[in-house]
Amino acid sequence: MSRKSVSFSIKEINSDLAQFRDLTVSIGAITRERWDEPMGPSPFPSLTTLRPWDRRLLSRYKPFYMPFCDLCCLCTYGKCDLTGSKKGACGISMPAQQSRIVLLAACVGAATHTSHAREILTHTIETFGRECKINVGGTGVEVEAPITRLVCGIKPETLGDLEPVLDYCENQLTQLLAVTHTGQEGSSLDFESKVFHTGMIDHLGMEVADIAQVSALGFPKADPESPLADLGLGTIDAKKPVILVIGHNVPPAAAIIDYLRDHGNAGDVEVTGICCTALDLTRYAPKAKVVGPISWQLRYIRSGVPDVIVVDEQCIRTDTLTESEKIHAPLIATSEKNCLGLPDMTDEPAEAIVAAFTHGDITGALILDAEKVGEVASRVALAVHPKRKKRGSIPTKHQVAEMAKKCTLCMQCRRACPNDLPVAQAVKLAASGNLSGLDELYDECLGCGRCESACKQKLPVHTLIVAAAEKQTLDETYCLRTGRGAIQDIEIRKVGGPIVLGEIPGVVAFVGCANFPKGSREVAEMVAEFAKRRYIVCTSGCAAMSAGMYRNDEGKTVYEQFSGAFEAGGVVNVGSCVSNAHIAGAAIKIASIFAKRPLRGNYEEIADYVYNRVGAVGVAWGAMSQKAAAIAAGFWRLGIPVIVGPHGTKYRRMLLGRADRDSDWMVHDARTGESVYGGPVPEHLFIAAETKEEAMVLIAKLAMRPNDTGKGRANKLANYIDLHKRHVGGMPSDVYRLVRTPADIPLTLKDEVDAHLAEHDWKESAIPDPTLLSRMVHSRKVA
Amino acid sequence: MSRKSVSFSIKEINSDLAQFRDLTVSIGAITRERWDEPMGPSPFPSLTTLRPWDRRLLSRYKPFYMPFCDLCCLCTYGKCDLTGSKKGACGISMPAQQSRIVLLAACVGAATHTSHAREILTHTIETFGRECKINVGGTGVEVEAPITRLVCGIKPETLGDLEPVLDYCENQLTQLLAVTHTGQEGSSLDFESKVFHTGMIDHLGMEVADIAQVSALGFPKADPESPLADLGLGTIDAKKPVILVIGHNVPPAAAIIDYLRDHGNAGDVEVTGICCTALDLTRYAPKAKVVGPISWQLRYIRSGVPDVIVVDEQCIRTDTLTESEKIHAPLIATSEKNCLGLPDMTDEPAEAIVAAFTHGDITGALILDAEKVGEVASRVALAVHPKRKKRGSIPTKHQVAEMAKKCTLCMQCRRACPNDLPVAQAVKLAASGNLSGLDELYDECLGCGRCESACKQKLPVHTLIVAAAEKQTLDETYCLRTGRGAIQDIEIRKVGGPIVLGEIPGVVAFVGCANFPKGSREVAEMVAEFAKRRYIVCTSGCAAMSAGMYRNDEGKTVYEQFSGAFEAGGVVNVGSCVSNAHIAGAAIKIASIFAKRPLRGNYEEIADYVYNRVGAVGVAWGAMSQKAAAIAAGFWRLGIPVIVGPHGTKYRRMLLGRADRDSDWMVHDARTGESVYGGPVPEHLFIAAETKEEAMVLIAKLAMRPNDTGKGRANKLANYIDLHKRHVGGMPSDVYRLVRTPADIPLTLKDEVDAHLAEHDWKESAIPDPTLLSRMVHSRKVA
Amino acid sequence: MPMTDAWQTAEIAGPKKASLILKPDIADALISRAKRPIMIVGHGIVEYEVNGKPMIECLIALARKAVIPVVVSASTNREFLSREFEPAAVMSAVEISSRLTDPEWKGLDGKEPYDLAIFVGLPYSMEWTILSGLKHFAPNVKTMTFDCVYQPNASWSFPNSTIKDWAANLKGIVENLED
Amino acid sequence: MPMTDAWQTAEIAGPKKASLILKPDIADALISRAKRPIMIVGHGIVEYEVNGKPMIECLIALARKAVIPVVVSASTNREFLSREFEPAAVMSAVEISSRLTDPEWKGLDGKEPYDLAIFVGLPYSMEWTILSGLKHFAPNVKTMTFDCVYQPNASWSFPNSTIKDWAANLKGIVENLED
Repeated sequence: MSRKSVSFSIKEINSDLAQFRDLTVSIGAITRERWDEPMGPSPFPSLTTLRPWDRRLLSRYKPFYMPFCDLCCLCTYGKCDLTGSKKGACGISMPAQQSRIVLLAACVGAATHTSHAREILTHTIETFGRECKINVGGTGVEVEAPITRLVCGIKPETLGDLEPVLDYCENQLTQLLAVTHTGQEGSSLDFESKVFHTGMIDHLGMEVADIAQVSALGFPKADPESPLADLGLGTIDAKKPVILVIGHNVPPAAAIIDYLRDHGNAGDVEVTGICCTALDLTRYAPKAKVVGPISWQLRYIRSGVPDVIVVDEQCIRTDTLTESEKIHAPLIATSEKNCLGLPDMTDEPAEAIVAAFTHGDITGALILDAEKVGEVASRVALAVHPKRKKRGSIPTKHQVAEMAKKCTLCMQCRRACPNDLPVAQAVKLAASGNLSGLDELYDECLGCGRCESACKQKLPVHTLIVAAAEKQTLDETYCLRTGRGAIQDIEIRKVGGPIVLGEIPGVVAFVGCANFPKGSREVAEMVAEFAKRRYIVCTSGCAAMSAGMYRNDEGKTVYEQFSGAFEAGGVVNVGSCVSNAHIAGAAIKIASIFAKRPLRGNYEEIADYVYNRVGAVGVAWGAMSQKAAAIAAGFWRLGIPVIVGPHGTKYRRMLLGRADRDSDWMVHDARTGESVYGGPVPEHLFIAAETKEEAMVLIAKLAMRPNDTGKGRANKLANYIDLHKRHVGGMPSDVYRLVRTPADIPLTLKDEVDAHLAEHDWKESAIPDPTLLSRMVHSRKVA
Repeated sequence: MSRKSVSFSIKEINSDLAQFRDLTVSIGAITRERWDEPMGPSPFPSLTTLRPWDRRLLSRYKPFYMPFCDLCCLCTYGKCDLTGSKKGACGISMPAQQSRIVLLAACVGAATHTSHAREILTHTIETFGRECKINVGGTGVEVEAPITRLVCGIKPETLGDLEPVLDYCENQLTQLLAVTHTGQEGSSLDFESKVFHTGMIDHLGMEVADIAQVSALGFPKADPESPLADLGLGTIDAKKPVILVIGHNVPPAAAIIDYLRDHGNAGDVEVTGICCTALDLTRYAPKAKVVGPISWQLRYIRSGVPDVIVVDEQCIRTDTLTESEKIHAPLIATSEKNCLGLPDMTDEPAEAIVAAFTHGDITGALILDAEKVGEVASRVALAVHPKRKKRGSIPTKHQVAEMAKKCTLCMQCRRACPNDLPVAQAVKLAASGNLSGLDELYDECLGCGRCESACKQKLPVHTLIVAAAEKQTLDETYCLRTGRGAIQDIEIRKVGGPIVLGEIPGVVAFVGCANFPKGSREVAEMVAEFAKRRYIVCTSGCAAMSAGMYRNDEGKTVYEQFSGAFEAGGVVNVGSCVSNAHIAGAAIKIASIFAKRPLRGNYEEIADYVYNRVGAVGVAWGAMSQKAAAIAAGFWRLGIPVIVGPHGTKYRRMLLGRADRDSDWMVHDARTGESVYGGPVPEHLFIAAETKEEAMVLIAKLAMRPNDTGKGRANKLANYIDLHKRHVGGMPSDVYRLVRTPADIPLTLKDEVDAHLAEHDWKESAIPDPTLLSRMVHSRKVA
Repeated sequence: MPMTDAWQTAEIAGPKKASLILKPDIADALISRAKRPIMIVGHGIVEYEVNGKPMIECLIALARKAVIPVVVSASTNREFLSREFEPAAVMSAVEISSRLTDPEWKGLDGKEPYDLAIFVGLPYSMEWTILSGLKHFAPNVKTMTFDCVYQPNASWSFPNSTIKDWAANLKGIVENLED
Repeated sequence: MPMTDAWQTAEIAGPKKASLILKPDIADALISRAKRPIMIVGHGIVEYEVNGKPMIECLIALARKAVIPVVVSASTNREFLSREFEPAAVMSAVEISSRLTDPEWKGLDGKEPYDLAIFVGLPYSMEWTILSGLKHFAPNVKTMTFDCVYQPNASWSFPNSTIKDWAANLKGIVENLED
């Protein structure tokens, strides 16, 4: 917590030196006293302030560790073998080591968002001033920064007000990272509590980043009808000069748009993007085009379409320079965090850099000035476009077949494929001139290129796949709704009741990266399924793109099929990775705006509310990164369960509840103070599903909350049972645990459910007014 | 960099509201304008500000990567096989991955020191106020914070002035950690540059921590005659109640001393410590006793001597609770970073906690209040001492032999031993009643306990060793000079010339942890050897203890044999880990005070000076931790080479120069501007030595600098050749590369050296006025 | 490739690695010796055939002969139901595995803990990590895989095999049990 | 323990592991086939005997017969000098190994690059990491160890052996070269 932020006011001074009244000096702006909500118990919580809350959750959802390696290699006493009950040289046990690695990953993720937030904030303050007002949704959004209010107990009004929030994040992250040092924390549960803390800090950092860019860069402001943007390789006019931006920090990309506009070239150049920079660029300029998620990077560059490549930060292939050189496309790096060994030309005149690129003197440059990047990228694109002639590295089909003949079926490619795809078989088939096997791989391929690295014949295996799938790539003409940012207060007011009572069966957020078990399609299918079922569906980041990459029978993407409003059946793209803060923010706002719970510095009470009442579920089907780990942890601390795909087991542990142990599910009834059974809901806090089918059933199940009314629970159960019948077969075996009163039974399924209940000796129980916090008992009437 | 720190002053205001003159408001105190030195080019450098300097060093000392694992497991696309030229799913190559892990380790290390500094600073400010003056050496030390001045360009005067320094550290660490995220930096050399930056930040954090504690807690202030303190198991009066403190953050331990003193129990209780908390406690209270470095932890606890164990943070065995329970000693955890799963009793009355411990209701408690720790630990020690009767877990010799009979010679213990010690053979021998094998292991054993974990017969192998060595442990009665802190300006003025000219053959710092290849003895021997040779020898941290754990023929430890002054032949214990800042600080002060180079925000010039002129060498013979990695990196950026023991190869890369490539060693001659050969000095920046003998020869060699005068070089060569003759045999093969003019030839070795030179067609060359910075040419006369 | 390299190249094993099932009788002996076996079946089994028949039939035969309760993950359930075999439970693989690490858990029928868990058909890396969890934290449960590739974290695994060798082995396991 | 487990339990090998020297003639063939071998000897050799003689004598015999330059780390030098064998260089193990990763480096004599590096006598984990460096970054240099324990990062290594077997092997290597 920033200790230097100072605010003092003096009513009146009379002295020999001066006389004055009502002097106020406010620096750091932690407390501009314009907020009359009383301060809650935990503003700027330290590492252990919320430990009791974490321990409460962790006593219900005990970690199941799945070590990704038997060893610890973090200090030079090691490597240490921690198999089973062996201890390391520092005394560490395997559970502690696994949770320590989770903490390390979460710290990396949160540091990434926080440092990105700092970039954005510094940039916007430099451009628009510290006093630039925060505006995330005009009058429609009164609670402008729910996480900041909740965690820090402050109410930011200007960009400058966000600085102490990041100071706090940086301070906490430094402490959290220190916890991973050799010979610090020894308890796995304390590590886990710190993971939760890191997640909360991560959400703060994300919120600051998105608030700053939405406010200052003119992004859609909580707009349910934000424009649609083009998505997919097929939407790009390759005849024009094409600029590709990759990464997460939008200012350099925005500067390209500005430069082209200011110089009358707006229509002459295609500005295309991969990953979150693409998403944020369409929020800035909806005519920019989104190529796809990170997994599209290799295929798009190798196509030769981009004439200039501009990278900023995060989730950018680290071999981009090698790839850009292959297609003779100049590369511009724009972040101190990602210099790629390039010469720093920030202080060179733009003219000189453009000349160096066009003469081929350099293949890449580091330019740490967004405006200069805008100029150089634009001018270089225009200059090199005619010369490059879209020189790509995709072979003809005949060439593919010829190359494939070198394959020895050694299987190294398949053994290197994260999804164990039948790569070798497809290559072998191609040798006979039949490229269908390779073509079929395209849709499921993650574009990681490990098959190529592994190939003993040095075949460019990934390129072969892309070449075989040429038609598919040209067909990629989709769209997505540009990120709307926050949810409006009025939307919250409208849906708050139905959500909390269970009548809207849940809020499902599809977020995160593209490490999918079977390509993007499953995300699009799940989004459509739950929107049809009248859940509120949110999307963000790479998942928001994947969701848009398929069309239904009528040729519509989910963004065209469903509204963009935060309402039953809406598909709400909040934006890029950092926009995930708005999803957590919406849950918080339900507690605050709809239920009128005090928000300020009052983390436990709000989380307790969200956990027991707001049927939100996160799905990170292709979660890959350390950021994803941090984002998930932020949701956990708020009591929101997260489902990941099968690769998610590599995050090293699950947080699973035990429905079979009734004693785990006791809650306080706030009305009576009694400890009562609240039902195994939500049953898990973090779980990896093996298939899409399993995930869908889990989503429906994990959206249940102890507070559901009969009508609400019946609605949720109807979805759960229906999904189970369709995708699993038969009635779920645990319905009897989820029905509390006859009112919970879905009308249409009454006979079946009654029979099931009879089989299980079901007995009616009361619906509690649930809380995990004993201090909430009788403390107030619950909304 | 902290952007909020604000200082404004108003000369005169006349308005309707007020009139005043000379109002100054200063918050954050970055610029109390009392320092008239002009600001240099790089105050608060960002991630890339000093990249050109780093690249200059790295072009000379290219990393040699030794992957500690063939895989990357940092994201869930992985694990990825990076063998040879294979790339990961994110495109990363093996060199980048190795340097990325080094960066991650350095970030963990620097975060640990920085968060520790924050603890200390917050504690001292709470106790003594933000306006408490910094005082590290009274009038003897004018440059109070050389690293802070150099890096930040500020001149701190009060504790409060140190806060923006830590804000900057936390901000930079967050950015640096973000660099390790998947898909960020792709160039190994840029990772390495960021490692250097992390090291510099680490040194800043350490400086703040030690300045704060020296200033506020009354530690010796740059005192060459700081008192001697007892060291070793044999110095403890086990008949008294004994408190053991472990870790790095001294306030809880200091509070124990205070409580005992204030309650008249000062003489009744032995306060003993392990690791840096022990060192800092002797700076606070010289009658406290140092047990030994981290490797003494298991053996000391199992002896049963400690009645209460108090742990704070860093390098504490994470299984301390298990071990303390075995001997029925209450455990008190005192840090948010190390909660060990214990109940938080911070808000309980001391009385109640004492009772809970003495009644055996609890075996451990978390108490996050230093003063309360002081009271509880003291009272519990007095209360449980009579009951515990020093119940340890050390078996009798007969019992050892009986247990040893279970040994099957499966060799798992030896295969688990970091130093491949013949453990199994010793146990087998013990089965026959002969404990000499076990006894012999004691001196080389690191106390990690991995042999026990590995034992299929569940023998308490480490305990058997300790039992066999009972006599040795009782003989451990040594002493060390308590940490003196900074070096006085007058000392710098005295030795600056001799060092820069080479007449003092070098400054050797023995620092860091206890992961020694052959126990502590080698450190003590090396310290004595170089002190005898009239080098200036510094010690800190665990190495400072190890250095004191042997006696010469006259029964004296090195601290009794040699002076504590920073002078030729002195053995200067600066203090704990964080006191390492004073060693770097001394090098900087030579440039600043002796050579009068401008210091403020002028990193490159000062580092260039240190690199080319100050013959300093760091030796971290048992470097184990992430902190050690960060400390080393801070020295590298200053151009100070570091030698590690054989385990140091596990840090994943060396930074080695190539003496055989003349073109690598060109420097600018500041007088003429010419590019001239500067000789392969210092030859390496980071190197692991296999044996003590190799290390000693390397120390002598790496202390050479291009600026050495003939007399100085002759002195350094005489030491180098003599050490080589003694420990290697014969004349070193590279003397001809190190002799520039006949004046460089040691008089006593003239004939031999002449013969050697003749063999190698040696030609005389000029001694340059060396610099790596072209802007330094002709810019000023060099001291 | 060597029989005991992890099938996915990078999923390197630790110091403790699976023993090999080289012949059917090894597996049979292990199954017979187990007091309380359980089988966990993932969706991957639909892709394989054992001697011309869907692999699932082989598993059903085994489960019937050796009286092994079968736990299936979601989409696999229907495959069993359609063959008139009722799995003992539908549970996600991580959930059943987490239960197995609880020495107090008395099994799906509440009787006594399982001592042998047979895995088959999960995605390779998911099975790898789950088996790692059991290797470290379920010391009383032995694990076995019936996949055709080596899973180092199991107690026993087939080596990396050709489909033919593997099918012959699997068939042998079931047939021998009849004798 | 298995012959090809890393001697230090936790120093697990990656996907690429050393082939075994099971008989002297394998090593002899490799040495004979090498155009430019070099031997790097650490201080650990003083601890071992080969058939009653100090191991160093065996190494000297080998170096003489196969004309292999020997690089020694500091304290080992004197052992060689006292036996009237002049090592080609005294260099730290990391330094000579780093040189070997430079394809431009023409060797101690400036003639041409080495293609085989034989390591012996370094501390196990130091040798492990150094051999890892060469495995990844010196594709043109094959590496071999003469230690009695398995070094997975070498190109060729003895298995974990009894001293007796290992000594017999080593003796065989030297003797065969005479023929």
